[in-house]
Amino acid sequence: MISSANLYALTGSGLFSLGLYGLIMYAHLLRKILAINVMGSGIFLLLVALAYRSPGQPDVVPHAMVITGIVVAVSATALALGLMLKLATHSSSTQLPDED
Amino acid sequence: MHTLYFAVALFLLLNLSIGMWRVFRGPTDIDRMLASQLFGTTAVAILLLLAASTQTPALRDIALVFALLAAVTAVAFVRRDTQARHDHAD
Amino acid sequence: MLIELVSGLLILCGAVFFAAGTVGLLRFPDVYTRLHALTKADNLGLGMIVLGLMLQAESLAAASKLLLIWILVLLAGASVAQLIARSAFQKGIPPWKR
Amino acid sequence: MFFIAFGLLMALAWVRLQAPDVALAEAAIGAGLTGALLLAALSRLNSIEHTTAAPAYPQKSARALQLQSWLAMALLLILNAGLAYSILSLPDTGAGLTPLVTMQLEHSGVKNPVTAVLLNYRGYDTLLEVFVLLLALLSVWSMGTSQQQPEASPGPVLDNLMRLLAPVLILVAAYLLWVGADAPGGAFQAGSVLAAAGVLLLLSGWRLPTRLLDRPLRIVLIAGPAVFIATALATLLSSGRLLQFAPDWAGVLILLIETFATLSIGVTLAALFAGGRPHHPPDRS
Repeated sequence: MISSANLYALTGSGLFSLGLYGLIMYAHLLRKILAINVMGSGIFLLLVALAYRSPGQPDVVPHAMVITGIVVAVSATALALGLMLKLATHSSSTQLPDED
Repeated sequence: MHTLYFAVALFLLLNLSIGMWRVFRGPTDIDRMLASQLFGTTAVAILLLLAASTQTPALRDIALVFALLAAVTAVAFVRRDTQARHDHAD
Repeated sequence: MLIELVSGLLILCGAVFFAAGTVGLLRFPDVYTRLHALTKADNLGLGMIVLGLMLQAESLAAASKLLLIWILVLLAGASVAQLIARSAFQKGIPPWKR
Repeated sequence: MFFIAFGLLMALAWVRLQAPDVALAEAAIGAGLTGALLLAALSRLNSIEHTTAAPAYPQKSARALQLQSWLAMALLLILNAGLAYSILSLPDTGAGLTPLVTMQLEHSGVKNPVTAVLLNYRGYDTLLEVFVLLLALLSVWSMGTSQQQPEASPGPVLDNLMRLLAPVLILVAAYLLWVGADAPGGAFQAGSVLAAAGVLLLLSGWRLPTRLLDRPLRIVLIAGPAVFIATALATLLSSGRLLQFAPDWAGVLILLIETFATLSIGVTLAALFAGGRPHHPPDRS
């Protein structure tokens, strides 16, 4: 009924939701950055799992996309961490102020 | 033979999920780091077993990268501590 | 046939060491003893599995790559274990006493 | 606190083993670089928090927080149910582009289909991505210089480990680059392993000699994108299409691009880890 590819795909969507929950609920920016990473992993897993369904060899185009995605994700993470540190030095806080 | 490889790989995977408990519990960061070191080694073993069982030698390269990168993370962890202490001393 | 038997046995022994390492990680009382349990899994567990797989490897190159991985893990594991223990000790985590 | 997610990332890497190329990239980045990046950020954050007192934000009441959490969970469950439904209602087998890729593989100059897609069929994607990396580094650099922390001495054990591991890492990076033509590997994987070597060196207190900091570093950083663009222009002039390789030349050109891209990716990622523009000698007063 549920093939293994679908199981991985469902795990991917679960991870995505988990990451989104973390992104919404945690105030600490480091945790938010982590949550975005988890969301990204979920999407990658979903893509690769869907590529796995094609007959014979898995589809390689999504694989290539995911590889570029991983590298972009790590550079974005580095940038986000840099911004967070800058915020922390200037406002000595690791949270974004609430909008009123 | 291939079934044995697969079974052992599965067993190691089970091992790993039990080890998650230590990551969860702590009590210190060092304990968590230890657990993830064990994960790294276990992952290497699993990859090597899978490489033999599914006959995909490329997995050995991944195991190689894993073995090297686990050390880099551990060094990052240890240096973090020494640096933080250094800042305190100032 | 004999080679298959030996390699199977080695792999099973390796798995036992990994299990022992995990049990030690869960049951031992402090960082240092857990570290001790861990390195056994690193060195012997992986070592035995690598040996077992080497006996079955399809070529000399594959076998030497396996050996290389093991040696790297040994060296890195030993250094990292020392570094972690030193950092724990300097942090002031006392060794467990009965 | 975040080691839970960190261990999860590691586990993910080999859950995906149906895709050895992806697993390789994830092993290098997920297991090594991201962890090191987060740890470094945490350490800098700690030293900032020790020097200044954090302003108090009005705390929400526990009750409001709980309500918010339930609401978020409910909404996400609905979202997830929708996602699950759409996944399960997809046809069991998708045709995908595999037949197309394999059909053209002999003209692509490489034997590994993933490398063929990355560098030949969709080369412009990869070209732009190399620029994304450069852009990230420029943004980080524009936020100021890296703090020159007084380094604690690495000690004999770490020093030896670094001396042993860094050359091996560089060697493995070269191997991955070479093997990328017909087995899993390639510029991104090799670049991240190279970056790991750089991170290890930085962690052990090694610094680039100051005379290399300025122009030589920048030249290496842009070498990859520059060679890529030069090849793209050359193909544009010779065949009229951007990055349209002639089959005879494809293998050589791809290796050329990948070599320089590996160097640039590795150095860019390591520089991202260092965080902040390097100090110029006159700035130090």
